[in-house]
Amino acid sequence: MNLSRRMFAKGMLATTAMFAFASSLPKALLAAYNKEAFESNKMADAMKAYYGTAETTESDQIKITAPNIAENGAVVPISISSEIDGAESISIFVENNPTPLIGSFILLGAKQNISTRIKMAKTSNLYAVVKAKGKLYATHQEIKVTIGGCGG
Amino acid sequence: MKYLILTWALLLTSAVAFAADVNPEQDRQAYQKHFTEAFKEVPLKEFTNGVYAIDPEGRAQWEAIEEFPPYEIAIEKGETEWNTPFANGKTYQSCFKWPVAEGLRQHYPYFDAERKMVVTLERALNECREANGEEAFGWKKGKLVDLSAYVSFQSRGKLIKVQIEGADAKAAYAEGKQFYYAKRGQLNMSCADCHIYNAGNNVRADVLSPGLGHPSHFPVYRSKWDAMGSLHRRFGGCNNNIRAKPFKAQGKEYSNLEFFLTYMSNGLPYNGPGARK
Amino acid sequence: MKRFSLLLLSAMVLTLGACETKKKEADKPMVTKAKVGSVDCNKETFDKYIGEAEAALAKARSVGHEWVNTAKEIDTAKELAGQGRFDEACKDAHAGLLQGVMAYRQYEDNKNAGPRF
Amino acid sequence: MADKIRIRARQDQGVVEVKALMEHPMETGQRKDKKGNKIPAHFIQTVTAKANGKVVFEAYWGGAISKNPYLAFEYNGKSGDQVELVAVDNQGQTFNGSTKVR
Repeated sequence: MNLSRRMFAKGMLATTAMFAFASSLPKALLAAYNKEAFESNKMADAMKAYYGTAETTESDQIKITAPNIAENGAVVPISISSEIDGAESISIFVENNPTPLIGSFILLGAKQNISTRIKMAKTSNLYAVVKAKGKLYATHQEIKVTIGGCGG
Repeated sequence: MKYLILTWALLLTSAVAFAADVNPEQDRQAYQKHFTEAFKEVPLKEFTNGVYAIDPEGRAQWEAIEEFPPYEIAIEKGETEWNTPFANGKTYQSCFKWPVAEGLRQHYPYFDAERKMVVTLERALNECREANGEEAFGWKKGKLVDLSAYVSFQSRGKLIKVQIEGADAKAAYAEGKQFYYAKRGQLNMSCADCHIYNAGNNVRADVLSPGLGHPSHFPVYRSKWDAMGSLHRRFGGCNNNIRAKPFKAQGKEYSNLEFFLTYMSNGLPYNGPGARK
Repeated sequence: MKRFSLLLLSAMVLTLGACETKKKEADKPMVTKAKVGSVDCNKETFDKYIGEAEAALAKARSVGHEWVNTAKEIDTAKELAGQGRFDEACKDAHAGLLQGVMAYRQYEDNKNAGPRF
Repeated sequence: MADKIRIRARQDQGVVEVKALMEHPMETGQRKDKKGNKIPAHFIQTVTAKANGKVVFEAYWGGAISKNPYLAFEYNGKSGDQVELVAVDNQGQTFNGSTKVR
């Protein structure tokens, strides 16, 4: 009895802590996860769901650092950097993935330089889209995903 | 009884006669010479990076992963395990005469003359558990491999220096060597076919890695596995690739193979754990 | 001997490049199947084949040269025989037998394997 | 609670580079297990980064970020800044980690 009460109290504490933590997160963030965009099966649909438009301007001020041939489609290291004035976010789309929107990175004071590792189902164009002052800028690179031999 | 003694005597003489032909040091020099000549631009030490010593496209991706490699999670978990006492209050350290901070990996594999068998680091760790009344962990992945990752990390930079002394050790080495060069499986290929004679060539999109340095960086986080795995797990994968039935991890075959293969890389530094595609 | 190397060679050609991703294809040793054509098969002949196949596999296994699919081939053969599908069962038993024999030959050919550089 | 996020942060000429590694399966919900059953989706959806309590970076993710996610970003800051990361996955689990900028 004593034990279970202690456990209960502990559980309560943890829950309270979590709530306190969650409420300290910016409201905007919790509201902003765009399920529709992340679940869209076509890149244009995902873009429309996310930005309200799929129209982008090609820009050479965005740089993608990614392999031409991925060693393993499950772990493709990529970096995106850009020098577009007033950039608010950088988003990554992989055209041939089942759900093309991979992730969106919101630069709330952060610099235009992010890195992560992504999954790619097959050979595809990877698009980096930068939103700045209400406009969308994009560049892309093809990444080949091949069937491995024996690997590593 | 008489027969038994006779058989033993015969076996012993044949083992000795066999061992007389075994010259590991000569083998090692020839082996290393082959790779340094085949890949003139690659410094000897670089071979510990496997395929990334010779494949620039793969190397760039590997370096990006090394920025914050997933095996760090394994090292951390292994450290916690290492520092957690057994039920009897003793620790892993009590089983080893060398402090872990100075590295243990460089003392393995070794030939235990009394038991007439190759003892790998993973075996020593599990035997330590059993000696202290704990159950052994699985050999190929999970907790034992985390532990091995932590221990191996402490040995980074220490040189590989496998020793082969006595007829029995030489026999184990010779068996490992024969295994390495023997063709197996439905594809009729040997370890050497891929990792010596075709190192640097492609199997589909994969560049075959040079055999020199292979055992230096295990255990590895392999993207294909999405997890950590031991050297013997990888051996099993290779055998399966050539459609040969894999042997048991830590069995005689793979232990002797590890003994031979590690000896071939004597003089190179340990750099495990590693990250591979 | 010549026939064996020929078989082995064609087995290699067929399965090469199927390193691991195309498991399904590699699971079926096309060569051996193609080779076996029409065998008059019934319970009696099947029992003979499967016995030989198991012996060949045991022999290959005893020297550490078991191939990855042989045991599966034999199991499938038994399953098919259990369903009375003897024609197919015999083909699989034959495939198992051939693999076991080739695997042992492989062992013999590689007893003294060593470097060539 | 739950597993922590491992973070490294170092400053060079006024720019802090933050690198993080999170332990997470990142299941897309599209994979099947050996028995052919779908493995339920389980992936981090949001990551929030704060420097000295102020949000400097956010990320929204789908299931196509690799297992054990890696994330690196930069912001204008200084040594000694307290960097804190919070990740929340689609099952409502929260992960966090923090470090002092070197």
